[in-house]
Amino acid sequence: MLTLDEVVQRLKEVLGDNFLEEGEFRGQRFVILRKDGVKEAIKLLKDLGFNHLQTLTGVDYLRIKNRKARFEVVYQLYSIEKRLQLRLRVEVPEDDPEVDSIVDLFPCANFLEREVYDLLGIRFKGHPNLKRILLPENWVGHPLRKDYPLEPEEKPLDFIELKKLNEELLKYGIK
Amino acid sequence: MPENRLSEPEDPFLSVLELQMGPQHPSTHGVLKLHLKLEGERIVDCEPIVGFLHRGLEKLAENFTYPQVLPLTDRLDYISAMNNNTGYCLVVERLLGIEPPPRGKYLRTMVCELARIASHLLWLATHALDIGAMTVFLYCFREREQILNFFEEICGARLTVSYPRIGGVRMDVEEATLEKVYNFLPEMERRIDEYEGLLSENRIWLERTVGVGVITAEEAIAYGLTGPSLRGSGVPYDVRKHFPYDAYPEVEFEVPVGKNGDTYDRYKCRLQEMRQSIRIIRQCIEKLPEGEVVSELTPDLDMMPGGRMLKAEAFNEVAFISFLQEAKEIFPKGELYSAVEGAKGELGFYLVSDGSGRPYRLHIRAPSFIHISAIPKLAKDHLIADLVAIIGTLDIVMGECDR
Amino acid sequence: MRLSPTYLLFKDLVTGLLITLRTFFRKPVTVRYPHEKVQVFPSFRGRHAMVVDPETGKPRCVACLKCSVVCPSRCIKIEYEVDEKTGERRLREYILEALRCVYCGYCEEVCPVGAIVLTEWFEYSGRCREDLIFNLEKLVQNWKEHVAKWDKEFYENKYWVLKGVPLKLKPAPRRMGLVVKIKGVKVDG
Amino acid sequence: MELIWGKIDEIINWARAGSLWPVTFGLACCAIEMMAAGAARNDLDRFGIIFRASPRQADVLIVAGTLTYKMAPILRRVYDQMSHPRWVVAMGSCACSGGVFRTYSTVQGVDQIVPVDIYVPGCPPRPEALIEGLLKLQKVIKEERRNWGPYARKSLI
Repeated sequence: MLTLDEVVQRLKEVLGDNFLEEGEFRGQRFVILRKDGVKEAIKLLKDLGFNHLQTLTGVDYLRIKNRKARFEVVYQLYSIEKRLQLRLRVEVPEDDPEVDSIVDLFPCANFLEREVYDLLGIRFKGHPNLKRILLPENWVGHPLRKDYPLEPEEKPLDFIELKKLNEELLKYGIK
Repeated sequence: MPENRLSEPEDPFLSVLELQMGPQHPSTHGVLKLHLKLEGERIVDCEPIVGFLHRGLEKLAENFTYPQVLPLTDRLDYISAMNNNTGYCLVVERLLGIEPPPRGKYLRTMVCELARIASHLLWLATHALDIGAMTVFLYCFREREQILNFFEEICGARLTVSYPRIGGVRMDVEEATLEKVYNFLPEMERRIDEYEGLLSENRIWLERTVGVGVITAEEAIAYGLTGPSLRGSGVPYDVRKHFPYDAYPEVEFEVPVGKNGDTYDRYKCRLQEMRQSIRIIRQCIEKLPEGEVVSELTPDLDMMPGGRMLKAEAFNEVAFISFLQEAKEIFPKGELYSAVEGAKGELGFYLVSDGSGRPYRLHIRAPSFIHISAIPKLAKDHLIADLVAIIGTLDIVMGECDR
Repeated sequence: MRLSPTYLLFKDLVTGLLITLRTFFRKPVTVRYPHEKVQVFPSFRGRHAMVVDPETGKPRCVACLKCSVVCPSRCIKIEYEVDEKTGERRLREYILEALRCVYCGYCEEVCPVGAIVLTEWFEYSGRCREDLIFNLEKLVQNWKEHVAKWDKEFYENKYWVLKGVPLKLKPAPRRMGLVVKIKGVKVDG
Repeated sequence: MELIWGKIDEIINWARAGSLWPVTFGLACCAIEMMAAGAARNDLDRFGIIFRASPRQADVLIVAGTLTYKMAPILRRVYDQMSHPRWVVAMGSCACSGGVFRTYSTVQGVDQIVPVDIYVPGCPPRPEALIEGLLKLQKVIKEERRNWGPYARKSLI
């Protein structure tokens, strides 16, 4: 029977330099990796039986002091048969926000990676269709970054056009 | 061959036709848009386009205190708001180390299961309506109204309940209401029999659902399906069993699984799940312990978000200077993931706390979002008419998908 | 399957038709609103109202701004003045944008004196936005309209004194319970 | 002359108010309550209000739910497709004013892009509240004068 300790040990052996840290918070184990080792690590974990990608997301650590990398991509993996849960946190620096895509391993990562790209601006290398998913394609900026305001002053251009059209029509009493 | 014809007209059955379905379409269950590539009626390729209901909920949550985020989670999967609330409460409880009192746990389990029944009823109603059974739509809404009436009696709202609270539930339920719910259960069981009588053997229903949208167990896991959509393929993965929360470890229930992984099996699974929910509610009411419903450690609704300035919406300049406190860590730092079995599937919350009273980052793992990414796989080589059944069988809610 | 006796004898269709036939003879569930009164349960979160003290006839609000702070949609704006001698706050204006409100009930739950309530009224659609921005006067009017239809002697909101919640979590004035006497007090409106 | 116009107005308005066909523009939570309003318990058919899926055959646009910037052009397109006369009901807080979602992607009220006749508050409103709003709309229609075409209102009065 595989235990979580063994899994983390295996990861450490295989990844070498790319393995940074391991830890636990509230009973949930996590490991922190360098971004070069993502694909290798997830491939290994998938072979070990972690077949369910619970979630994939990104975090912007702009406001937290004493951090080397600004972004972080989080992979939450679970093994349905062995009931083991492990979280991979991958550090992504601001100047080169690009991580290897894992769509070929987990097809469900397709939309999740697009979402991270859309909202945080982290690119995924090898993604088949990396474009905006939640926001319109002509949107400027990445809203979940901490330096993006909650309510920006400027509105999208096509919306301003619609608003003008509506006001003009109402002026002539056309409903 | 006459000379004046320049070229043969293209065979319409060989050329690929592109079709935009939605976002304003009656059978896409909200504002889902599908970019279809068709060969005649057959779907060659399909690309779902989502985001028409993206409201910036995750960004908004970063600007709210922990209790204030709770009403936002109602608007995720608005059909079973109780499950969303519970999921959010659980993640904050785990962060703060609060344990709800037993009565609170049981009440939460009870309302969650009621919400699950309501959600499955709505799913059955719309799914049947899409396929062509109008009667089931009317019948399902009849029972759903009764459940919503219970919600209204318990907490004063029908859909967006905000009833669970960090560390328990908001208030106690009257004895009379509990009795009403208890008396409703046998009736509900009879009604489920009725739906099965109308649909399970109906030849039209069978022809529209059996063998449509088949997905094997391995593929279903790889595509991230959870909840009844996964269990229809025969994988008994249920968050209530794998990561037990609230009163679920103390009640008995089974996880129904299907065999073939087609639309009909998922339909069967959901109906069985409704019966199991009734079983859970019955046990909850029978075993309901006495006592308080919310933990003493729960944060106040008007808690200070420590460290950051809070702007009271007042005209006066003097408004609450006392709110501006020094940066202070009132909560533990860290990040954690916790999931509940929502009506649609695994509803996960990934919370990053920086020690202040607001979530630093709240990511919601929405089952609908991931289910939609599996539509191209399910819909391939089916007809357009079957696409309606496939969208219906995944039970998607756009509010949750786009957040 | 197509040659099975149940298929040939239309058993599946007959079962379904029998179920619909049975429902045909049941009592209809349709509530004939607006001719029939709809049963709205107590503490339904509907139209907002400002509770008026029956003795003094003044709004109960003490301008503590708790509701304004706790409101997730930030729809409450309060204007007040401070009495220079006593330091007491006096309410000048209370603006509630009902169109922004999400009816979560947080305001009535945190209010220490039970001033703002969500009443059981739900029929108040308007023709323009201004119809649904309630100021103090309108909120008091809402309360009077609500009280005029109230048939019990006391008004008590479920959210004022939450049942089953530990004493520690309740604000001090509400530990004893809050009720408003209605009957026997002259109500105009 | 005024009397005849008045009579004609009355007949036309009576006919219009008696058969309001709303197009279902369900966006979010309110769409569920809109469906509930059309279902067994609060039967909307009693008032001659029958949901149509196509905007070409509809008179009323019920905007039920949050409108985002991505969806706004589509709402306008659906509205433009409707034939005259047409009315708009904004249902729920999000449609009326953006509600709790004061964010980068939410339109703060549909009245910025289409003219709204009735605002139904609530989050979401009860089905009865929607019915009340629609009944109020019927009253509004009955009060209309010389609304016979898209440009009639300006040219005749």
